[in-house]
Amino acid sequence: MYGFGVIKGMLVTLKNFVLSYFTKERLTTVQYPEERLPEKERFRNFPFLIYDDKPEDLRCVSCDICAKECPPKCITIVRDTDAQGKPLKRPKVFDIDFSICMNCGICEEVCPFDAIFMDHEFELGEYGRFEELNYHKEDLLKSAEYFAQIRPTDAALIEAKRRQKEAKGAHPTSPTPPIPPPSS
Amino acid sequence: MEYELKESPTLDTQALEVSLGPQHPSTHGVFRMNVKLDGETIVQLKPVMGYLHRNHEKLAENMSWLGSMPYTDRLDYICSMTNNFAYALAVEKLAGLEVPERAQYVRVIMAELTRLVNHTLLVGFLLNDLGAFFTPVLYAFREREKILDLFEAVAGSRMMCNYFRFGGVKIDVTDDFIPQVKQIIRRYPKFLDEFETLLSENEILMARCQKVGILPRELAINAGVSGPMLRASGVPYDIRKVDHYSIYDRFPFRVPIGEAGDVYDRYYVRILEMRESIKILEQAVREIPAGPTISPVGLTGAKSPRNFKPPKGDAYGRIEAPKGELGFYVVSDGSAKPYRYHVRAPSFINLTILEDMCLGYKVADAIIILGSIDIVLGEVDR
Amino acid sequence: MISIEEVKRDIENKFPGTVLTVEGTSLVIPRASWRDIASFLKNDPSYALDYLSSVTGVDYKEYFEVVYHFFSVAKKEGPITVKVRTARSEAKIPSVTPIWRSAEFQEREAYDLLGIQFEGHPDLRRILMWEGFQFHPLRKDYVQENQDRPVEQF
Amino acid sequence: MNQLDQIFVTAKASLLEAAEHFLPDWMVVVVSILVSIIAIAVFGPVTMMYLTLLERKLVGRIQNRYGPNRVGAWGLLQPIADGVKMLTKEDIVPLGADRFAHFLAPVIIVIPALLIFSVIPFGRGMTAVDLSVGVLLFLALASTTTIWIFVASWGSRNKFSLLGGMRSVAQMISYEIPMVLSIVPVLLVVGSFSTVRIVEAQDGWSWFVFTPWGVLGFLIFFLTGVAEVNRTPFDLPEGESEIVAGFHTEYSGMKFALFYMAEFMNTFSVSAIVATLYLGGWQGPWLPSWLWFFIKTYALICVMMWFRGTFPRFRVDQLMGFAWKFLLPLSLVNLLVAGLWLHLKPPANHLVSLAALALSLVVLYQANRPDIPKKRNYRYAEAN
Repeated sequence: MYGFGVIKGMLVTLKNFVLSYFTKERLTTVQYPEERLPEKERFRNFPFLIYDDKPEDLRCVSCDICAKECPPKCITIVRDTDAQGKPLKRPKVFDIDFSICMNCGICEEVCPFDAIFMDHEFELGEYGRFEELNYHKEDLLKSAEYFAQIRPTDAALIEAKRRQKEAKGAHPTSPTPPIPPPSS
Repeated sequence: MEYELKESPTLDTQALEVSLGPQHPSTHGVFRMNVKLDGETIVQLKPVMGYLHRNHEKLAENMSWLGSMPYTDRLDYICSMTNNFAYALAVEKLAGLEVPERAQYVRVIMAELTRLVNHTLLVGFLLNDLGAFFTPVLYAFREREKILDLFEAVAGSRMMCNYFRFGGVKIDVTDDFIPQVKQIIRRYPKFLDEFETLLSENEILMARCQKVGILPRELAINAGVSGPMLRASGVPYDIRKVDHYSIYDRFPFRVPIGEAGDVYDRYYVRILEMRESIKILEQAVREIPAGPTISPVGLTGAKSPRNFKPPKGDAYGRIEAPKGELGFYVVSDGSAKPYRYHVRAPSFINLTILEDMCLGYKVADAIIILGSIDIVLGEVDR
Repeated sequence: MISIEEVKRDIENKFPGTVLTVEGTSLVIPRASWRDIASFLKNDPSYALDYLSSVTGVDYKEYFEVVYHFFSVAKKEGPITVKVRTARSEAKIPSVTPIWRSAEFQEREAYDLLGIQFEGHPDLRRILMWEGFQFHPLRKDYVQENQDRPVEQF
Repeated sequence: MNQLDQIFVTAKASLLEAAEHFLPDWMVVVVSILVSIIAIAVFGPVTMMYLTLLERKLVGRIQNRYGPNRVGAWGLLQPIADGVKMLTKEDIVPLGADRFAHFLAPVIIVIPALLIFSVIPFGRGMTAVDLSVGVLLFLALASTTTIWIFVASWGSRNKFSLLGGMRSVAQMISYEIPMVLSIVPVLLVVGSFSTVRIVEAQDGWSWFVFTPWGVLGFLIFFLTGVAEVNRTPFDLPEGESEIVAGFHTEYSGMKFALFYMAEFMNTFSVSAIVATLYLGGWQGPWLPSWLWFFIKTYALICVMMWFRGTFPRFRVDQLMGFAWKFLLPLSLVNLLVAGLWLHLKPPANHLVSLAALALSLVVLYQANRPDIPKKRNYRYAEAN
């Protein structure tokens, strides 16, 4: 019968109209600043640098792997030197340009020292596009406790791995995790 | 196909040239159609693209093999999982990597969930092009949200998943993943029924979509049209069935085909495909084994991409992406960077016959024909 | 599924004088006879390669290579990979757009990004880059901005 | 009860009575006119503002959203915020536009929309002007909107606008005819063009919608009315997915708001006229008459919004086909049915007119059959 399909369609919208007052299933909008969705543990946004006890003790040894692997090349690392000009195993500059970063998580994946991880923080609005979004080492530092808090499962795994490594590290035979040779 | 501008003996008339796009509500992005109109009838249509071009292929030549993976997410940004899938498949072919059983199942589940996402959204957007005031789109979004939540829980991101790795997937699925997929499987048919009651038999939709934008079978094959569009023209060609890639030969699903090859067929074939996808999901969830999700050889690609150097040669990997045949042609010269990396983008090639389908129809029809092709400009322009 | 060697033998029987080579799983066809072989591959019932999936060009520094991936929808077979080579200085290849419509945009793309001229293409214009763009970005000698530049230079 | 019913009338009367003490007689007449004008001129835009809110809320719920709920409680201040935004926005006139026409169209398009309010009987004794040709005035004013839409589209010098304007003219002219024809049975039965007389004729429960010709007339008039005010599924002149925004593509700020205002006021007045002609206007038991009127009118408006939340848009040729091939013959048949109903004695008149109606519906359905889309069956490829 002509016209019947139209009426059936109207009944569907009427059903949705009525049910949107009664079921959360249909009314899926979340009133954002007041209500928030639960955070997923694996959610990744921008990277941060992790330190163990105090902010000077960065896990990062400035091996430059993440900077090389970063697809949009948003990481800049400059190795620190001591007074004699001997390179040290810590970064002097560690910049991540959040305006370029595309949250792919490859830096976290390739880091052999478990020093860089993806954050859950996403409210990062700024009024400028350039220097405001270029995060420096000091802005990126976060503690290991924070990491354990946002990602308990991963943190436990990594902690176990590190402890195992430390135990092995007591033996002089096992070297530090190998740095893959950079290819041209 | 040609359309003759009717000459009036008494009136001096002129075809009206309209540029639909690049800023137009219904071109699904920055796509432009230069249209010549006789009244409201289309006499000529020239697609213009490239506004979103970023030379994806050149970018890939400058980074490691894995480095392109997050960029494939941004090709067809609605179905990033299948884009990952096609790229991983091509590189696995090139490097001869084996994928563990569990990873295969996870891949299939992800690909089919992506198909659900894409087709639901497409139907919503098509209805928007038809002039419905966002209602179908928002119903589609409501359901898509559930699947995106799942992607976020597993891969860490809702749309830019970057989840597949050469020889497996990035990380095993979470513990509550399978129950949640089961919930979606339970929920989705109900939603589809409701969606169909709203749309499929609606006389306005039927009148608008039937006998519009007819694509004959031979032309469809010749023009390299793929995916649901090809099947709507009556060609039973599904790469999942033909190539048996991954583990698709284990799933007895059916391939719906249309007869008229018009917009309505394209719409309905997609609805039926979703129902088949749900069947695949049901079986995959039932059969998924335990085990590793990435092969130990593949781990070099994931853990230290600079050490991942596929042997010299080339490979073409293609999958049945929701939009059609998504192929990656990769050439390796034995180094850590691809020598050549080419994307055979389905929505780009499906656009080839846009003009043929639109000639002689009205402006409003051109819009829905474009909508039924299902293009995403990220993939067209690359 | 026909092996690539058989295809080679068949074509060489059909077109005496043409010399084909097999490289891996692909067939290298000389440029001069490509148009004839293409229509043979499409129309011959034993191949019926009615579906041209992908056309793309590769810059091998000494020469350009255009790679075609053929499938047969009718017989559900494929792929047959065909490569046609051309000199870099005068990059010209017969167009297959009159035989397979699907090549239309892909050949335009190859022309745009690699600068390969497809002879007999009905509408060979730039497609992705803008009109008036001078270069062909996928060529290996295309000068691009430094990828590994430090952040300060932005 | 009666007091409540006449509350607005008595308010005006007492105001005039107070004015009589210190104003000359002719001034009292002017004041009386001014009161009506001001009431309508304030009522129109306020209705429009809150109709936008109502629409957004309703469609929002249909689409499983909340709708506006940030400005004020339940978003009640949203229309005011929108108004402020519209007023402070930059007014952009395209370079090649006909500046005069571009300015004139949105200004004038509001006037007929407001004028229609003068003949609407809002309640018992609550008609601003009881014209003897009230319905005719409504028809005349409603169709002048087309001219200004076309002026706007021509003056904008934009191809999308032009297409929208042409669609609008074609659509309005086509739908005007079944619209007028669907009113004729009412006039036939009542014997007057006056809206007040028409309402009075539907005393008690004898609303015209309960007669055989009334049902059909109501449906035709309502559908053509929806088309007349460019609402979904007949919103081709501004079809945003095809021609960007149709005739108001090039308008911004307050000019755009004026178009919007005209559209919503027309929506209100068309619903009001439908309610007046077929649903008994302010007639109804228990509640005050003006409340009944608003209930009926808003119910019809809500149905229009429900349409908007559900339907896709027609195509140009289908739209025309619907008007000429279906609505026009049907409204002519309806005229005959109304004549039969009026001429014969009850109960024979109900039976005969119903039979005539059913017969003509069947004939029309059969005649339109080739154009009716069919459901399809789909098959699956064999497994391989």
